[in-house]
Amino acid sequence: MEAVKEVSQISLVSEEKKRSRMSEFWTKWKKQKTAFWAGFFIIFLLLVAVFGPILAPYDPYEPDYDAILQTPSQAHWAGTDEYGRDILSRIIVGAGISLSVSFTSVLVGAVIGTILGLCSGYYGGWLDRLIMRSSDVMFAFPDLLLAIAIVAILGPGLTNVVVAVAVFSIPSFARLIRGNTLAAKEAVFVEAARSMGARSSRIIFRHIFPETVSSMIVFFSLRIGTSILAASSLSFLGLGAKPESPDWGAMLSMGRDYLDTAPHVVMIPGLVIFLSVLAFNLVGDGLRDIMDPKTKN
Amino acid sequence: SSGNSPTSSGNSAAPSTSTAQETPSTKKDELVVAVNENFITMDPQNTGDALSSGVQTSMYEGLMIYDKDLKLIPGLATEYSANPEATEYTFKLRQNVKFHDGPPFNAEAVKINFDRMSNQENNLRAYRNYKYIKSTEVVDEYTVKVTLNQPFSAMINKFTTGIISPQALEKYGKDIAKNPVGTGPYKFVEWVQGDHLTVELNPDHWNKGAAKVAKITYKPVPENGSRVAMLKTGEADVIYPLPEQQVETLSGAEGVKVERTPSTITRYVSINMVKKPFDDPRVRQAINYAVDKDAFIKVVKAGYGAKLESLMSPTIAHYAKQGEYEYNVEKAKQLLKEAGYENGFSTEIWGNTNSDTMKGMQFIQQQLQKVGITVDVKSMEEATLSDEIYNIKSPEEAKMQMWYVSWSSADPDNAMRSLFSSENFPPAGANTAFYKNDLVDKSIKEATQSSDQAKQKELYGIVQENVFKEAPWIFLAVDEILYGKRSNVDGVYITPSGGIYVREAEIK
Amino acid sequence: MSENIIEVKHLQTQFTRDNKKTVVLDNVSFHIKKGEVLGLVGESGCGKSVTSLSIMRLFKDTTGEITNGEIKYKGTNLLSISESSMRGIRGKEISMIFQEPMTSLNPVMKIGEQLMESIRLHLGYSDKQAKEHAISMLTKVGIPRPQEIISEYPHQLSGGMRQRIMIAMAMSCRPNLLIADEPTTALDVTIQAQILDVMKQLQAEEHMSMLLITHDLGVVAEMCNRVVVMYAGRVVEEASVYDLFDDPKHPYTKGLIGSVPKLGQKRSRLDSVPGNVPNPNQMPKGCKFAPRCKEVMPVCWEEEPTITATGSERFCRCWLYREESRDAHV
Amino acid sequence: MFRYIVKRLIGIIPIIFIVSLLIFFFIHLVPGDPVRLAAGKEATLEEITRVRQELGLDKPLAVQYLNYMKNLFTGNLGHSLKTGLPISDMFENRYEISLKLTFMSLGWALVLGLVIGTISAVFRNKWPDFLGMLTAISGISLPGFWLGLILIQVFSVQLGWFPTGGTDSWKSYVLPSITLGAGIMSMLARFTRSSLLETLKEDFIRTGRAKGLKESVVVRKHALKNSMFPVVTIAGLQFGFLLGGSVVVETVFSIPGMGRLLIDSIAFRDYPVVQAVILLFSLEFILVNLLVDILYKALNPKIRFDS
Amino acid sequence: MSKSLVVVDGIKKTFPIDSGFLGSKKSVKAVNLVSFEIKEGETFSLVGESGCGKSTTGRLVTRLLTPDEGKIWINQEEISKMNENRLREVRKQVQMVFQDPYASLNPRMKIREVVGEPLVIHTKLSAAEREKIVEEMLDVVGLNSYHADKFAHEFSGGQRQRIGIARALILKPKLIVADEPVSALDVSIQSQILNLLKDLQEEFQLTYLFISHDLSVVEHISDKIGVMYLGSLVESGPKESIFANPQHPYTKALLSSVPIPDPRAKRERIILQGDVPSPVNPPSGCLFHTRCPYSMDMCKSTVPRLREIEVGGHFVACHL
Ligand SMILES: Nc1ncnc2c1ncn2[C@@H]1O[C@H](COP(=O)(O)OP(=O)(O)OP(=O)(O)O)[C@@H](O)[C@H]1O
Ligand SMILES: Nc1ncnc2c1ncn2[C@@H]1O[C@H](COP(=O)(O)OP(=O)(O)OP(=O)(O)O)[C@@H](O)[C@H]1O
Ligand SMILES: [Mg+2]
Ligand SMILES: [Mg+2]
Repeated sequence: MEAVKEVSQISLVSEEKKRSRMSEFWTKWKKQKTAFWAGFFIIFLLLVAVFGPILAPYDPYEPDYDAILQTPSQAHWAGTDEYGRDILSRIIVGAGISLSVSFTSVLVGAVIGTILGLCSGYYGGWLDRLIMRSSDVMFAFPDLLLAIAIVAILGPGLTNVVVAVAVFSIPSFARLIRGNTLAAKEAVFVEAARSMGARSSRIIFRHIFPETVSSMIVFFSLRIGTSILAASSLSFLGLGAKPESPDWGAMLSMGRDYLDTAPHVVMIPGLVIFLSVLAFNLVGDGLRDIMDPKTKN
Repeated sequence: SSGNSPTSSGNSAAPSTSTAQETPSTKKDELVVAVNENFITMDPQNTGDALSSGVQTSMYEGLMIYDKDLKLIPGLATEYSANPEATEYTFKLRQNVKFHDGPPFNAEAVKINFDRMSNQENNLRAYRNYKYIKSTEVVDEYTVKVTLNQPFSAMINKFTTGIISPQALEKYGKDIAKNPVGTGPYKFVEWVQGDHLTVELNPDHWNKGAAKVAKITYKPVPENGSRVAMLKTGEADVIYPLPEQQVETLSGAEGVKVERTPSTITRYVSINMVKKPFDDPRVRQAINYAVDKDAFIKVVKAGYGAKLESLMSPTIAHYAKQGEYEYNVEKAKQLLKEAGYENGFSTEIWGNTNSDTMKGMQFIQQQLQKVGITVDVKSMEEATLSDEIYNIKSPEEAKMQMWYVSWSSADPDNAMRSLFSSENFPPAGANTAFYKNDLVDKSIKEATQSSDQAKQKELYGIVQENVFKEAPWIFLAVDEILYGKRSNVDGVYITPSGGIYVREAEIK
Repeated sequence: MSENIIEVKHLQTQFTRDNKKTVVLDNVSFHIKKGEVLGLVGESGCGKSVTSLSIMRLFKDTTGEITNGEIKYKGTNLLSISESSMRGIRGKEISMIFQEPMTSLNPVMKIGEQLMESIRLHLGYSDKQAKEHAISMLTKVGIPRPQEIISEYPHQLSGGMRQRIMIAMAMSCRPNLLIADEPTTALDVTIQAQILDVMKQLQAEEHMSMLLITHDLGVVAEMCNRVVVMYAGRVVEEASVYDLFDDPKHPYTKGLIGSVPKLGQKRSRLDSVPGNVPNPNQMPKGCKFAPRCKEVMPVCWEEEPTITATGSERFCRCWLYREESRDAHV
Repeated sequence: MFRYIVKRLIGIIPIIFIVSLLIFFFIHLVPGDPVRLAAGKEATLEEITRVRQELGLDKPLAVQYLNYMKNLFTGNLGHSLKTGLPISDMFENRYEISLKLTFMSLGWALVLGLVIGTISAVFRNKWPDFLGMLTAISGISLPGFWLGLILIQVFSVQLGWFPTGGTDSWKSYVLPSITLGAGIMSMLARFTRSSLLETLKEDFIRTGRAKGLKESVVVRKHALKNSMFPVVTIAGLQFGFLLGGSVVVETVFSIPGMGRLLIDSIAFRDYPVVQAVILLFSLEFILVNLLVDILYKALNPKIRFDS
Repeated sequence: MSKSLVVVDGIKKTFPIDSGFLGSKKSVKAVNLVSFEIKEGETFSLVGESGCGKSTTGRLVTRLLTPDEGKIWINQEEISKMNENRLREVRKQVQMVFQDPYASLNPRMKIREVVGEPLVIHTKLSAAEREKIVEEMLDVVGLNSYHADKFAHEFSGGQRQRIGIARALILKPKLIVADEPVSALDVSIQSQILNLLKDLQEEFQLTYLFISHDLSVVEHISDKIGVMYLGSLVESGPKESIFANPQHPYTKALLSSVPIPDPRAKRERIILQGDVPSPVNPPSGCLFHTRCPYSMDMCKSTVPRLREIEVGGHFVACHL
């Protein structure tokens, strides 16, 4: 009788729990006010990125030499650029380019960095030293030189931006994951798995890797912000996307000559970049808050 | 001695904007010139970039001098004569000229300098021109005779190279590049690497009183916006170059003046004539018709510039206007059709990573799109670009199809021989269009061998006519030199070739 | 009997988590007499620490708040005085020792400085006097080389030493009441014996009252005069130490005593209390102990028993004893 | 301690060696020909060959590397291909400027970062926290050159408070250091906040409160110092970043620092200068990290000094 | 009597520690020349204060650590130098239960996966077969299949420890090394687990290496006891003999320090002076001499050997 009572009580709990793993996240997420709204903004951005070509009121590539550098107006909500192209349309279509560039590059960086970090942290010894020293060198190595080399090898275009930014991301991810791995390696349940006779591969992927996922997600979202900035800095140095492409960074750097005469050409893409990066950072921060058990109140 | 009274203050501090009060440059007797790049060397005989030589003109003088309009005027030589074959030049030197470090300027000094440049071992940039010198003779204290080993009429333009104090050459050796000592109106004070270079008025200059500013500081300020901001705040008194886009804002600003001069800089797209479909002159002409030069100047150059109506700037001697490929999309299409490219084709255009270049390339892309030519814009970092273009073994190997570029030259020889003579195909030279025309080759050669101005004019005319007709380029524009000054600055000019002319500098 | 130094009445404390309020202490009442050592025992999470924090009003940076009750210290209700008056009481009138000697000292501050901080604050001593006082306190708690120790950092000392420092710190302003929250739980038995020894001595010397929180019945038996047993945020039994061990009343107390393996007592099986402490958010409706109770009756599921006196100075919260006395305890 | 430092210093040598090797071959693999760039567009083939010989760039790479290392070991960084000047001369002034810029950026970033971080932590989840963290996140979300250009517009052109750039006085450094320091300030603020929040949960903070200390004393005397260790580490790491990461800021504010020298030299394929700069950066990066380690340990009483 | 399942002979384990700042290498002698023997079906307990090397010994026996010196046999097989592959076979026989019932369960795995993991590693059973065994096992430790789909954090400490025990039992091992399995639990729960461990021992003929710092618990569960101090075994023998007739002064002090939950219990307290020395700089001679009330001169210089003082295997390492 009593046992039944206890059990039924627990099963009740578990039903609730099962349903709640997502909804628990949701409740917590709703409480992260800034991150919550930033998340909406990102979803909005993603929608724009996907449906950009449909949404854009004008052809983002179509010049109109009779309407150059027009300030925002009824016809052109964000004004026109130096060729008379509609800036709003360019931003909308550019969202897809900018976001996919940063997303892909961070993804590539994260995958490689995570593998390196896991191996480095788990096996230690010379492998660790090799990977860590290499990442030291990477940190000290000028980004620009690397970017030039990559552009030289791959030719100009978006791929090289992706590769360049990905390469810059690798050491950071490797370090982060290594740190997490070192901590997770000491966890008692990892020792328990070893005592059961589990192989290294099982320990790494089944036990350690999941431990690193949450900080990876957090870092990932923060890093997307950084990589939007990095890509636009590459444009600033003339190493980014194709000049005509409405990539945000390119718009920003091409427009900087007009800061005085037609500030909207710079300010609007700059603002869009700022807001997007901010949103990714806020979301990253929010995720960190709810994923890191330490910061639980 | 400078005739400026130290109390004639306040004029640059006057502008009503609250900006300029304290900035050091507003002290009346000092001029700050902001330019867009770093200076590389102060050895006038080993200088390749316009900016370094622009700065050097304040300290160094050649036997001949370019004035602010790029006219040759007597410098350290008061007069000269050449034989008709253009192989012998005799100079009468100016007397009572002293180098900054003391010793007098004389024929011996000229010889030492010329010998230095014509000696291959010294590996100087100037060797390129002075290699034609067979010998330099000191006729007397103030007369030198230079004998060339072959006729070279353009040589007179090259005698503008600055003359270095032999004593300083002795003293510094290679380090003369950091310690310039010449005869010019300004003396070298200091050069802080990467930061600034300062010169002060030379009280013993032979043309004393022409320059009136006690001190000039040259500063590299690479970012356009910053340079303009400096002019506005009064941190800089002269800025060059002034980006076209910024002119408008500055024109309204108080205390600031925008100056324009036609430049020697031609802006064009070099077309690889070896490559299909550009081997067909109709295609090249079509492209020329397809590009609206007025729009180019309006959009890319913000309205500052002139259409390029020959292969060089009208400021250069023996310029012959050729008219223009008037913007005509129909005609372009027609020509393409005749050439068999009714449906257009795809090609690529190369250029460096400057934002101006990228702008220009995009413009070309947009224009050619209208006649069905799809252009892929590839901007490459300068060094990579030059590697791709010049480091090739034969014309067939060249990957370049179109190259958006500019060229600046001070004399017709340089403008034509380097770019259109068939001996100058890369890697040997800069004829990146691989333009080859025997008549043109011959005319260029003959022109260099004659000191007869009329004949030169005729020969160079032939060259210009042919080249323009065959369209190895998209002829776009002649840049305007745009520079900004504080309105109280006088007598400072940027020459059409980008030199900084301060021989009459004055602050009012 | 002598007067009460502190009286806790109907104390209710709650925490907020995920917008849900959880009552952690409910209707907790007890008192400590002058010079008496009161033991507070119970399982982990039953609210022992929260009780002590409530007395000290140390809920900064947590979601905890006291929602009801009264804590009378020498006649004044600590819950109604201002925060600054409360600061005057903390460390001077009532001081506290915590469980974790390893982390309860500031790792980057010298021992002496940490001791002198409260001496200067509460006793208004000069630096020199404060230092002397600190050294004398260290001597009292049996620290060798006190002169040197004061300029050392906590990490240079062992756990036992650190706990002595904590004791010295707590005693340095001659408090009337010392709250010791599991002072020896983190220590080894031989060290625990040393520390308990020191505490017992000092308590007797200073004739100080003490609230000793522990879950170790052995420590209670050794140190305390009177014991309060808590379960799930409620006081379930209160008795003198002898009564409690001789004749535990509440089934929970009985189970607790029976669960402990005792040295020299050869039993092949231990009595044990089945089940677990209920989750604070899913407390049973009636008696909180009902699901685990061996003597559970139907009424236990329905209604929570009140605390009732079962003898002189003895109270118990259980339906088993409601016939014996139905007088509600204050 | 001495032995520790010596050991660490010796450990630097192989890293520097690897870095130099990497850089050397890497930069030579990147397309581009310094000779062509040095000789100019009009250069003849003959000229180019001559210059190539003079600069020693005609020799096999391995030989060039050996020569380079030989020079390096005698403390000779070589001469710039572009200007012909000794590299040490080119560094002199630029390095000083870069250091000034770095220290100023780091300085205000530290002060402001700590203040914002502390305020945020103390008032967590209240509006000062919200404001502080928004500032901080904005700081890392702004494209550097955008921020720089805007600062120039507002503070130089419109208000005239600071010069637009240059290196004339401390004022010239204000805007660039703000631009450069913004990101770091943000990071420090965030780190300070989270570190302080962690510390405020520590047991010894409760001990301090139980003593009857004022909250301000608890934060200042007990919490802050304990929160500083991770912050110091971050600050140190960022120092390395600052030295190398200032290219954009140096460009915008026309500051002739090491960053610009590096990109100019890269653009020109001025191999010796690029090598020297990167080597210097790597060395700095390593040394600063070493210094941070030492400082960290020296500041932290938990590290024993027994002999 | 039955044969020996575990034989430990003179094992040593030293950990290098990076004292960092000075760069000087130091080391901790965590386990120093420890020998003991556990018979099949018996419970051998290691007691001692924090840091004395109990867990390290436990890890050596399971070969989570490799001994620097000495030999370990399990079931007549020498495992101290065995390679990973063969070790995996041995590990089927030897399972562990850990002190911290929360940390030893992967928080991201369902209980079903946690308990079934040894089966995944060592058998080729299908998921359904595994599930069946897991549910049986949960039943054995007093849980049931309702619990299988939950995560560790949804359980109380006692339940988690039951899960840990179920996982250790699932391969039907011979030896269970239990490293302070009840120290983190409340007394009321602790007694449940102790009872469970005893029941299981009977049911499955288990052999325990039981590690604890609590003498009362040890007395309750063990057959034999080893007392450790600073990495060394100072006294070992049958439970009765040790408790009735402790020989080593440390054992005596330890016994007398245990608080007895009886206010009327009167006894002589031996209160030791000073603290446990640091294992980095252990004292010379007898490790205990710094705190020993009976310390003699020779204790400072000579290391006492473990000698048998009573037949039946009561050993002590003391000069007295
Ligand atoms: N800061 C807090 N925030 C939320 N809940 C808390 C907090 N502190 C304590 N609690 C809750 O209050 C209840 C009582 O905790 P308390 O610390 O008083 O237990 P305890 O009896 O001292 O246990 P232990 O023996 O483990 O110290 C627990 O359910 C706990 O979860
Ligand atoms: N991996 C390790 N690296 C360095 N030192 C270690 C390591 N593991 C244990 N030690 C040291 O070895 C000694 C013995 O540790 P061990 O964990 O075996 O003690 P224990 O008796 O289990 O203590 P506790 O009761 O605290 O669990 C301790 O001084 C400990 O600091
Ligand atoms: Mg507690
Ligand atoms: Mg242990």
